[in-house]
Amino acid sequence: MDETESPAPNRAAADAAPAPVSAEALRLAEAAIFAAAQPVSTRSLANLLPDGADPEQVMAALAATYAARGVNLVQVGGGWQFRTAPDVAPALRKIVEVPRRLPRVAMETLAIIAYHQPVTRTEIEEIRGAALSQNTLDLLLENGLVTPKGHKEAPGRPTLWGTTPGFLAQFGLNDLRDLPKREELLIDPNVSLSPPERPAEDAAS
Amino acid sequence: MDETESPAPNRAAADAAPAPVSAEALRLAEAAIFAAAQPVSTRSLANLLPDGADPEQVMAALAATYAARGVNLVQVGGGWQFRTAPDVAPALRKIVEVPRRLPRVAMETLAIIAYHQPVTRTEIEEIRGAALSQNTLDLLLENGLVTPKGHKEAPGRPTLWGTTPGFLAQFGLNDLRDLPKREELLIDPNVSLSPPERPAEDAAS
Amino acid sequence: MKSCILRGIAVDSEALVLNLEGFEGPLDLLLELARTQKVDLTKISILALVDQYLAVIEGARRVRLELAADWLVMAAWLTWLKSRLLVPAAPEDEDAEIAAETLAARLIDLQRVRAAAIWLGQRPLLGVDVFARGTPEDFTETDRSKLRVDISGLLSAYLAARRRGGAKLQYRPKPMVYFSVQNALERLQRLVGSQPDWSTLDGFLPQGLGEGLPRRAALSATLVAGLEMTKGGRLELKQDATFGPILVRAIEREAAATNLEDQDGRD
Repeated sequence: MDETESPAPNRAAADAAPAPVSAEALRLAEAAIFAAAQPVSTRSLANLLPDGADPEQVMAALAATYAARGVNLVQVGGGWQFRTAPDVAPALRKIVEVPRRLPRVAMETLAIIAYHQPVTRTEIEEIRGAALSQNTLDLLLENGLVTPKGHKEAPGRPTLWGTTPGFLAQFGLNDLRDLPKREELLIDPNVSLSPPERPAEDAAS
Repeated sequence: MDETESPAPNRAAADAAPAPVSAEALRLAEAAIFAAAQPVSTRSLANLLPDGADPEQVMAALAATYAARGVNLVQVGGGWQFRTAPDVAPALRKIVEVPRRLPRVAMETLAIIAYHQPVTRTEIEEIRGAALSQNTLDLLLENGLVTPKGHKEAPGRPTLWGTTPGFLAQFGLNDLRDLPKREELLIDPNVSLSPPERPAEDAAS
Repeated sequence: MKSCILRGIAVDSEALVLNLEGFEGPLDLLLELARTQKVDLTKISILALVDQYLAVIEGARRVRLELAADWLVMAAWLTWLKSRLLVPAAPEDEDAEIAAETLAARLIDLQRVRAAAIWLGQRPLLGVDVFARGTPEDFTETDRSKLRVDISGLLSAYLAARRRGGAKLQYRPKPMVYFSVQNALERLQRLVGSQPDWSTLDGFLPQGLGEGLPRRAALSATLVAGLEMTKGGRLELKQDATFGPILVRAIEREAAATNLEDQDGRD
């Protein structure tokens, strides 16, 4: 690395004394760092550069060239790498919306709440004929589709659930009455239109 | 892809003067193309650039900036991409692992697909007068150069094959129309058509 | 590749015979032979080409080289073509002319394919002659906060839920929730202190049971609970007549304690 001070005798083009970095060395270093999949160490650069070129000087010159550009030369992980200039990065940020579907269980639960609100968790389970997991309820809550609507005056005072204004917005409804009536929907005579009979416990209250 | 060919006439030519390209526009375009894994289309750039910046002018200015550098701005696969200058490749090959070149059979098959697409396997075999081996097809598929393009409405509904955008990018073509016309291809028997061992290196040096 | 090496050297039938397997098939060989005529491919002599090909095949047979069928098929076809081209003014003459032109056209096509492949091969190849950025940066962010739901999905989910709920009700008797012994114990413990004198067990049943199974179940549960508490020395139970009303009375605390000792002695 000291050789730059005293012009190397084997160098073809004996440059001027202050040894400005040669365009050729700059081009090689630039291309190597650009193409490499990893940060390029100064030692690797030394192997690549023409004899007599000081990697430190080359990198300093290259970093200066890129200092004001949209891409900067930075030292990371023991080597050199090009990185997008920090102030430009936000402009390149692209947000891709990938909307999620609700799982079937959540959709069914939501539909039952929409049609039967205010409704207790036990009632939802009876209508669906299956247990309702806390996860499903949490999912609907997190997405702002349902909300507690007080308590049922029954033993244990279970929470009553109903839909939110967010539910209407999500489904493009002005009003809950915009939903088709249950009677219009359930045309299969085998499907009972009223919620199943309450068990004795509820009936007792 | 066409818009790159001719300056779009429908652009509001508010700025009558050749409006010097702003440093900000240059930095943005530079960073966007640098960051992208694939060529960036002029349309994407137009969305990114500040209002009033002409993508054509910005790209021309940026290409000029990089013309003599170790990394050049080129138009490939219908978009813009930075690539290392061809003359630094021999040095870079010392540090970057280089894949094997495609064998002659694969190159000829690729050429047939490029010129005759969409084309069936049988048609390829007829033109070459030899069976197409599974290896050759696998090789082209693995390299992402060809892809199925539906089926031919003929008995057996054979698969039709065509080239991919990766084919254009791989061979530095902007468009399939960049391929020489069939009539222009040499059929002079005195010119040896045996592929030279390292054609690109010869061309570069 | 053998064919590549071969392609550079002057054609010698003997050499070709030995290197036949270096060719990609009869058409490949024909093109190589045509090139030896050193004329534009559009002007090649088909007759000379046929002779060259047949000579190579003959040579191959002489050295007893196993030949694939397509080489022989081509040889047979070329023999036919030659005979037709040689017979002047035969009716099939035109067919042969067309066949010869087709053959020449196929050779030109193949030559163009070669030229195209070479042209492609001379392009600066990405990853070999030019390199793209080794570390692309991805500024894409995925926003999965939005929901993709619609009314029809909501309605079909509702129908599915109701259908399933309905189906369960049809096949399974309604689950009856009876007043349990546990319930009866809690109720009895809570209420029995408020009645200092004998009172009927029925009086401790919960309200609104109606008649029938739920009531009988509640009565048995309460009786079992009463027996349990009697055993624990907290209650006294008596029935004056068979099927008569069952009477229940709380035992005072001190008495309860003595009773408990007696009970332990009995057990």
